[in-house]
Amino acid sequence: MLNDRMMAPPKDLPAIWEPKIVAFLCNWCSYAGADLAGTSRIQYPPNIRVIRVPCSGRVNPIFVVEALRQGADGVLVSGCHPGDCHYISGNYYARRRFTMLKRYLEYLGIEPGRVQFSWVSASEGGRFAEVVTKVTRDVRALGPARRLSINKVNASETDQA
Amino acid sequence: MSSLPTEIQQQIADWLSTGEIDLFIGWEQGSVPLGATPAFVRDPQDVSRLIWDATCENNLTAYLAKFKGQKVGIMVKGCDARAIIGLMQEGQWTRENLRIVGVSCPGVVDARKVASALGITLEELDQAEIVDDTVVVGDQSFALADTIHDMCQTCNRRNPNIEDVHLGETLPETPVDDPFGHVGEMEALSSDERWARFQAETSRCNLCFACRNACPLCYCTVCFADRTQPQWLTTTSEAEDVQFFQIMRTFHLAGRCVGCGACTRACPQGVNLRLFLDKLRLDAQEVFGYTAGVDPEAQPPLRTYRQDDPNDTFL
Amino acid sequence: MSAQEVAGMANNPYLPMSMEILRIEDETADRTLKTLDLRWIHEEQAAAFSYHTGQFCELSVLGVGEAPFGIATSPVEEGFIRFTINRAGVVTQKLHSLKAGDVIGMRGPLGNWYPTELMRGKDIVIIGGGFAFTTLRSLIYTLLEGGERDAYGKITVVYGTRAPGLMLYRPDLTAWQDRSDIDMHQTIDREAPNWPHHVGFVPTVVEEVAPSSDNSIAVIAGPPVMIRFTLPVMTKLGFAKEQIYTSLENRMKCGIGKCGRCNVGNKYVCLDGPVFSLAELDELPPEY
Amino acid sequence: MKQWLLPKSSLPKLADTIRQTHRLYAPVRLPDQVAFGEIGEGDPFTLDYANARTSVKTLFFPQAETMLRYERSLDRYNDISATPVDSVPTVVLGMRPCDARGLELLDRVFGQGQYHDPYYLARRQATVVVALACAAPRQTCFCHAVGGDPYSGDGGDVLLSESDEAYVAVAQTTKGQEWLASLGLSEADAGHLATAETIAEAAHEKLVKMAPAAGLEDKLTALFESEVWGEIAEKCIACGTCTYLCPGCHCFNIQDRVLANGGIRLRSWDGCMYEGFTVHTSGHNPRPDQGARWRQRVLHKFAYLPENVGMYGCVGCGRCITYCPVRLDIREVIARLRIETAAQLQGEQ
Repeated sequence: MLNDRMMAPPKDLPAIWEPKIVAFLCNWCSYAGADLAGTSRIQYPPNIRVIRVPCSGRVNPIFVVEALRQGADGVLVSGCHPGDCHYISGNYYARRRFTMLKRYLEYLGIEPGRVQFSWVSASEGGRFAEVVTKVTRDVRALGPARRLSINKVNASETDQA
Repeated sequence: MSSLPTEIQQQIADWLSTGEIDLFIGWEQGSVPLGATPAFVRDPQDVSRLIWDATCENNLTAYLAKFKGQKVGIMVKGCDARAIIGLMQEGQWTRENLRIVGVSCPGVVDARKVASALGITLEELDQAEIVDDTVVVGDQSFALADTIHDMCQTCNRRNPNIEDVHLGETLPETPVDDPFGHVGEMEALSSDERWARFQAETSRCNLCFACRNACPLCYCTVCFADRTQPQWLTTTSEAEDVQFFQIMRTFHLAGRCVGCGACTRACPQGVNLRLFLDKLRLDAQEVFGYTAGVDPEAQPPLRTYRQDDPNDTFL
Repeated sequence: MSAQEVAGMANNPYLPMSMEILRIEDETADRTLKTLDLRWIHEEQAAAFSYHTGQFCELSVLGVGEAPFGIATSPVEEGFIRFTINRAGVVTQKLHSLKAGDVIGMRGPLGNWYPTELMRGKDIVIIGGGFAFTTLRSLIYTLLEGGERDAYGKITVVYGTRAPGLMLYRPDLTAWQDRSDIDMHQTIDREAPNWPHHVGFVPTVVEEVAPSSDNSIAVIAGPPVMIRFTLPVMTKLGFAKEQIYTSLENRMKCGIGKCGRCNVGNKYVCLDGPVFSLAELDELPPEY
Repeated sequence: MKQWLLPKSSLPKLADTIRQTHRLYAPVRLPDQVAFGEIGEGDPFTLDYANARTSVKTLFFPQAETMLRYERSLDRYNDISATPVDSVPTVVLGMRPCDARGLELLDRVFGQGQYHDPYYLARRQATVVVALACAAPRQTCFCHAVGGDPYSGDGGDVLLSESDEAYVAVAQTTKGQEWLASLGLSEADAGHLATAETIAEAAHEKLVKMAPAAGLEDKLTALFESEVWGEIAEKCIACGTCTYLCPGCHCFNIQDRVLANGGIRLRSWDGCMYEGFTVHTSGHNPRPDQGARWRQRVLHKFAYLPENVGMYGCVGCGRCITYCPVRLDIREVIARLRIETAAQLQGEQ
């Protein structure tokens, strides 16, 4: 293992594991939905790290796998509901792509729930909070991600028994 | 080893001498047991070098990317022909620029299986030859059908579906009970077991890229694995890098892989890549009703969409 | 860091020294080049570091990688070391984003150097183009300020860029322009307002200036196209291949002749170069 | 030099003895290959094999290793530090003479000249290399054409030669001599020596005839501009398997990897078959096509290394022949180049 000495937990990280979830949100719907959730003061778990993308169709499957590789415990990709894409068809392509990807990753042994996809519109602040709550709950239940990660840092010592 | 029939030799020589093609890609006798080697013929006189037998395993269509813009003649087995259709679908080649000699293939021999049957390694297999339907090694012989590659044993498209001339007899297409049986077996495992299987299989990979380079549909000018800005991959043989590469390369073939098995045969470490790629082929069929390498006019599933596509992946 | 550890590092040629950025500034008007002045963090390493004009170092940004750069300072300038960096790839992009006080890694000095011993008693012609002027600055500075100006004959410099704003080290150029012990010629490709110097391509200006090849050594560094058109001029002026030196570049990793990628024939640019005479290059295949 | 006798039946006991003081690597038969593995108590290993698929160089120069590491903290900069070298006393038992000669080459590349590679040399210096002569050279073996021999002890500290139910062990270096003397073996008798001699003669008989490469090194560079390289490389798919399996290939890449609380600088094998190996940031590539890359592969092995370190970069193990996905045979390349160089010389005269 090239990284072995790096796997000791860093001193400045909390001892209790909290899932880290990377969320790719489309600019026009899901990101605005997240915004609305915030301005409406709807509570949702603080475990997501948002990456704003122009469209769910912009999300290359490599982004999802790379997030896991870099140590994310879960990945969420969210875009406009089918039919509502700002670019007419981006989310339709995304739907096919991620249908294939999710099945494939699960086939290879990535736990179901680690990688999730959703449609959230700009007006669905409440729904956004529900999605994040569900994804966080699922990922928390799965525990720290070990598979594919080059950063098993927070997965080793601080693993919840 | 068997030279091509005179009429086929003549046809290829004619194509070359009339300038209908710039070169012909076929197979010739190689220097190791049970291994034909690709041959590039430009002089009509050299067509006698060309052979066809169960040792001609390479999918020659992988070379087409090198000759874009030229007129090329090529020999294809049933599986290789599907790759040509894939390349045509994706606008890489047009039919006019190709002259295709199709050959019906009962399966190509797996030298490792022969070695394994003898209880030795590939290095130790000093000589072996194919005589009719048997592989003969010294005083031992094996039925050819038992020593062909796994992917050939589940092949249900032995005859090329695109060709100009056909070599030899057309074989009956025998329906295979369960061509995706190996995928089904893996699907039946638990998530942890599947991960263990994936890990075990990829642990042998040393990231030489033979799979990618042998694949006719892996024609990206710069592969993501070779990119430096951003550099996705550190090119080591460590599990994290190998798994990342294998997932991304195979997934780039989602809905595009024609199942020729060239990657699996090319792998010097014997990684069963087919176990992964066939899942993608199965899903393309199950979810989108699509089989790659069949209809030159069809759109690969990830290049198109329907408004009523299944939505169950999304919350 | 103990003295023992410092000694240990000397045995590991892959281990960079830690260097603090003293100054980082745009060098040219188009902002594609930045100049970095670096200072050693560990005194022992500063003391142990000695180099020749024309050598290079591998600069590294942890987490990004390493790349080779010619040293723009002269060994006679003490306390710091200077590099000018063209923004091109991942490492250079990251280097451009750094600020004073940041710490980077440095390995070196690496490679061979300009033949200053051979230059003694001879006239010296220095021809540069674009941002390849870095090690030439080091060479000129060494010749002028090394305390041995009298050891060398006439020094002629022709330096050209596309436009005035692309000239490197303008304060140095101005100072040299006014000196009597160096014949300085700056040129730009096309007319520009308030430009008091030559206008025209480097080969043309070299032909005009016509430095004598008699008992001379020439050093040429610049873009391949400039070198290609300057060489015939040099031949016309009577320079033999043994009198002309240049500095090569190839993709490098280790910088110490082990990793096997920067070779030109059987010579490694990092180890046997980067400085080659034209006579030496004539013996090697065109693999750069 | 003393000649010791090592009965085959005593190998497991020998392994136990070695493991008292050394880490032990030996060939292990896996389902589809033989590979060198670390031998623990009672672990099976074999000396009855053709060759390992992966060259033994991997034990000294692994495909990927961490050279440097740094740790990140939020408030201060930390120096990057070198990974400690691996100098665990080790015995590698039973590598073939071709692989041992590969180590000899790596010794010269990594150990000669102004700079030394600490990672390789530490492992090398801590290791006793016990080479095993080839009593049964294979169809793809051509060590005899590139300056080697199935009974060569180059690069090894000890050479074992087959003598029916035993091996005759002869030290090749002082290190090997001391190690052998410490094992408490008896000296080989005349009978065993005679048997070993007979087997060695038979082994040499088995070698596939091939003209030696000798002499090629001086003529190859003249072919630099030849079109032959493009023709040779036509079927090459640029996978680099040949370079990864080669005992003599030693080119490497250096890459950085960022981790959550620090990072590492690692080195990993690289190869001249890859387009990215030499490409400049500007996009310019001094070796723009596969022909140029094959030229580098051949010239590096058969012209540059002989000139720079005094031996070929090819040890004739035949791995690149066995595992090339398109069966591009280096022996045929050498034969072709011999013809080309002869033609070139004739053309000049």
